[in-house]
Amino acid sequence: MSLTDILIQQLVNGLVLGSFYALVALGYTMIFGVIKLLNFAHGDIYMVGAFVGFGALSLVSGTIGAGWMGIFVAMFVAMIAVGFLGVVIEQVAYRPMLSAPRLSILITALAVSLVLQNAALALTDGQVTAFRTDLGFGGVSLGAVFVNYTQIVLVASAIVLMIGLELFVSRTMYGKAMRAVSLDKDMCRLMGINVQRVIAVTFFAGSALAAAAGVMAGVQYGRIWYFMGFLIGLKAFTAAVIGGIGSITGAMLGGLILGLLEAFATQIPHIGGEWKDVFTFGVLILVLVFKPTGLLGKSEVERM
Amino acid sequence: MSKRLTHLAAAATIALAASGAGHAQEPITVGVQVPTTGSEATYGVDMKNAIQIAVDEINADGGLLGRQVEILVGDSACDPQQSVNAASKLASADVAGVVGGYCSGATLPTLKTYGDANIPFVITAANSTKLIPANPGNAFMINSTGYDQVRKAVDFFKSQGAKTLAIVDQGDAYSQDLANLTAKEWKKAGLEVTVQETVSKGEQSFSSLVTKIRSEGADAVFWTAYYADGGLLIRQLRQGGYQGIIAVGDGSNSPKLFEIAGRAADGVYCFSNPIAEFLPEAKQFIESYGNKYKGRSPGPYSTLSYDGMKLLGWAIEKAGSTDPDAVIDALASADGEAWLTGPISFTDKNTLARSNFIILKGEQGGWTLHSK
Amino acid sequence: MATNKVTTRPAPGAIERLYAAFDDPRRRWALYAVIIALLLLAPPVVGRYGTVILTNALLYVILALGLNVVVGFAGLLDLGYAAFFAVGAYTTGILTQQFGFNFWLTIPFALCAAAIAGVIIGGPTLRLRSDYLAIVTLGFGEIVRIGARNLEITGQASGLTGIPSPSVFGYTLTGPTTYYYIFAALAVLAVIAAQRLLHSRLGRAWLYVRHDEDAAEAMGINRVRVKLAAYITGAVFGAIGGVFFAANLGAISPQSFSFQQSVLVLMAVILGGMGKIPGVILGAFIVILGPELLRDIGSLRLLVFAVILLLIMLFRPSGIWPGRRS
Amino acid sequence: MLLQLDDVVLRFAGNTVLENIRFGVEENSVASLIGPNGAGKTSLFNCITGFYRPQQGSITFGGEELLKRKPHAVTRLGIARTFQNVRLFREMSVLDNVMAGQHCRSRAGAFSAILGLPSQRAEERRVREICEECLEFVGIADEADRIATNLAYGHQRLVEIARALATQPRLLLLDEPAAGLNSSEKTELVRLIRRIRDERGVAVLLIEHDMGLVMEVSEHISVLDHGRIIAEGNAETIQNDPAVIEAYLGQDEDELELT
Repeated sequence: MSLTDILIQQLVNGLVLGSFYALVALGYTMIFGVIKLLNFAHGDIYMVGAFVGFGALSLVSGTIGAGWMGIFVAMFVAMIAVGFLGVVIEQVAYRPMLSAPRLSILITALAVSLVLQNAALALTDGQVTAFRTDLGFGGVSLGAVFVNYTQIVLVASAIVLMIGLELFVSRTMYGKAMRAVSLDKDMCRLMGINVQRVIAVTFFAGSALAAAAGVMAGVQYGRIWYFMGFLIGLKAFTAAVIGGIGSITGAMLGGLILGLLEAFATQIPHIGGEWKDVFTFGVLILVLVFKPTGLLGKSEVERM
Repeated sequence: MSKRLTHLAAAATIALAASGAGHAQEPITVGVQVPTTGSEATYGVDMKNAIQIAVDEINADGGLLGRQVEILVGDSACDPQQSVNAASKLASADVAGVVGGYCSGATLPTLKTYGDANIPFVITAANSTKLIPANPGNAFMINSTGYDQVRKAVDFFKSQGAKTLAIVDQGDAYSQDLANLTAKEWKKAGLEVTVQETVSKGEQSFSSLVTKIRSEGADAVFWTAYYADGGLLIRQLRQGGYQGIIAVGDGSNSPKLFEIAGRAADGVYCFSNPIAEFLPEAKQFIESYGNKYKGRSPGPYSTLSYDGMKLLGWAIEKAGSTDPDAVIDALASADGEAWLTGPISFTDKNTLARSNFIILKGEQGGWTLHSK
Repeated sequence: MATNKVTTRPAPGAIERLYAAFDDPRRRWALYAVIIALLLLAPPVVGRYGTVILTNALLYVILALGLNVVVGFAGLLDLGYAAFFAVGAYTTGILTQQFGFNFWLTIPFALCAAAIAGVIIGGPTLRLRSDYLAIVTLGFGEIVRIGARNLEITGQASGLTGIPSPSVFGYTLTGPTTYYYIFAALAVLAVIAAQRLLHSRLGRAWLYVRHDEDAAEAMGINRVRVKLAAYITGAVFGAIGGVFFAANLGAISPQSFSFQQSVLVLMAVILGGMGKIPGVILGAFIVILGPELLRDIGSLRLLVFAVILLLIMLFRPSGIWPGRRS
Repeated sequence: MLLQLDDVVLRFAGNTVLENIRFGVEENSVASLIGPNGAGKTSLFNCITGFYRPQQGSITFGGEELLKRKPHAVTRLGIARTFQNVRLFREMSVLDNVMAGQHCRSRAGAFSAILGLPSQRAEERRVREICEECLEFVGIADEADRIATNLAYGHQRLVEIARALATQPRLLLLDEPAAGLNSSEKTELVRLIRRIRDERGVAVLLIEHDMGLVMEVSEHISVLDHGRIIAEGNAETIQNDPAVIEAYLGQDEDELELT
């Protein structure tokens, strides 16, 4: 492979990886926007999404097969089901805690994450589950650069979902209310906005996007397991922070940047490979310390 | 009070006498240290089942030293701390010996526990070379060690005409040890390791690694770790357009590899310990296993575990007692004793004196025997 | 918060009565005597296996008390506590095994290394929002684990084996019972240290900062410095645990310092009751003995723990141990 | 002047909250800052105590520049404050609350606490005595062991003042100390403020809406409106200043406490 080929191939790899990160990062950022909570369970929601998608695909594959048709049906089912799961988690675990000390709600979020993770562990006995589809390994070759059809469709779906979210936030009542709630909750209450419902809708949307990403991961990688949400949860959080937490465009941007960073870092001796995760966490810490508002986040009033 | 006790004792004696003289004494307890929970539980349960079959056979033949044998399971969960707990549990139960040991990283700290308690330990799966220097002398490895696998692998890659090699491990004791040793041997042969990488357990995307392997060029890729992520790497190597040889170590010997990798696993080679399906001697074992554990196949380490139990039984009989020192001496004296996996004798480091590795090849969703 | 604490409580249960005994200075000493006696007599009663499990529980008492300084006293969520545990264990492992140090000589080095690690992670990050801090500590924990896995000096994934057993006056310390008593002594020292810290200038400052950072600042308390002190203190507790953990097992590997380990210690702190020393001790015992007792339910046991943790947070966020009555 | 502000400007997101504030408090005096809600009084307090960082100007205290200092450093220099809405440390006793004030006047660290060194024990005793004296001074010594947040509201305010006094300040900033107090408690408060000045030699600067109290206790009054000082002087001057009357008349009825 020539250097250009390598760069283009890694660019493609980074974009694919980045679109996964971006979808999960969106949920982090939206939920953080409305209730200022770092939802530790978000990565596990992604994992649950993958399993629900797997279940749905197994059910429908008998009738419509496990091709793209079946996959999109499964993805839709997973998004709806997991969206509601997100709402349930919000209502049961987070809502009673909103006025509690910050430490309590953070630990609650961690507890939700552990419950989801260990429930999946108990159900699967800790085994990996093969996510089988009818998709082939075919793709497009441009010289030495090779792009899989699956990758193309997945990235396209991710883009469609992100555009959909952007439209939802900028055009619909709920979307506008969501932005208003993230600015000033009390003022929204005074204005007659049903804040609780806006929060619920935000959880639904964020969780549904994570579920979509989970199903895509199953399709792309062919394997799902109970712990799959841990690492991507951390990385998506990193992506959200890079982009500026609370900013939706920032989350997408952060996801892509992180995906590209990781892809190119692999090629650099001593940074890639075994040190890759250290590199990612290092980026996270540096961004938090030197530019906690990220690329597109708004700074809070300077105090102290 | 005492009268009643005498009556009870008398009744018990009669009952025992009726059921045969062999039962007159307390049973011999053998410890089984395997993961029965956690991600490696499948292998662990297979191993435990195989040991149970061996014990059943021993008991049917009248037990050991005229006593029946029973097993006590300690769950190592493939985790160092849990396995030390499990080992202490077995040690405190005064077991005559321990069979098992899966996951080198989790087996390593238990060597000290069994060493301190002076309990004979027959290791039937774990084979990292790091175990060898840590062995206080009471442990015996009946699986070929990493050295043997490395030799097998290097010879194989050379025979396939490979000049450049990419090695990928998963950052655990077993796979990293195997990867480092292979790299060393490969370089010693004057050949080039173009990529050597560690990936995190549970990593999903290997696409940039695949690109790196393709750009650095490698005639063969050797995955030294377990099937769960190995299947993923194989799939993505083929998806990403890699066309060279792919081989995996014994930790990836699982049918699940084919489920995850799909068609991409066809043509993949696997260095494996002797597994039941390719051992003519194991026909009967497979049958008993299938009968006793409905719907399960024996899995990769069960024949070794069966042999491990048989070997311990043989050593106890030879020692004529369960005295640990005598049993350890007897184990060390094994000279070509054979059950399912071939003759067992030990080097002075208590490792198997010969290599037992075979090479399998993936074909249409399953393994076939490529060469012995 | 404070007001609903004093509203009518249910009739005193066992824990309440035990708690009341702790609250009464005269009975407290009797209770301490009973606890020490139980600690001394346990090994012959519970046997070898029981001794090993209890040793483990005592190790967790030390770790949980250390994390409690960070989480319970200072109110900082640390999700990478295992990193400090690792720093202690690896410092001792490397110095004894590769540089031939005497075990006892490694202890000051381990403590310094942990304190430095505490400054490195705490220094730049303690100004951050608490949730950012939590995730940064998680990242830091992973960095330490991955570093240990990749570096030659830490023995990579296999870790370090053959760490020599320490000796005192020519008597080599080996065997489960010896280590049980070592950890029992360390745990008692840790409890005393935690108790003294809580009732000191620094201990009060942690509580002030936890309850109201601004008011604490206004009272002349340098919150960053006080938090850093909490971090370093917690790190030192963790390192002491790690040092003796390494000596006890004789072998350490990155697997022992995973995120799950950090979570387990955190669970001990939260289940028992953040900031309450007897509660944290109880939590440590529950976290270690619970899984042993629940072994029969296999992989469900972690789920049981997770659910209990969630229920505690929702219905009794102050933990099992009762709160202070006014 | 003990405290001197010169040309202080504070802006938040483009809005000017404080504009060219020039203002001073004399040693051993009681001064007041009044003005309608939202005039910027508490912001001014926050600037002095280091919680807000003004964009320009200078604030000196006994000749030391405060502007670049963190709140805790300002307190160490000798400025203590209370909060508009009482901020006591929950779940802690009254004495423990007051002991917060002595933190910056003591030094024992983790090491000496764990070892229980004699120096640390002596320091603990001294801190305790000073804080008990502060409680004695404000008149709630008998409540030292109660949980602070369970006290009557008026007493909670006193705990806050005792806590501030425990920092051994030269200047005490009181943010609406009379809010929520009944008339007899207010009388007590006036006495307490005078005693703080006379017996402890501490200058007091207060923000207060109760004009009666302000006029009674203050030697110097400054009126803040829309971020500017619109009038300064003693009680009489202020009461007759047309700009002040204008500022207050523009307010809601319940703000018309100017008598």
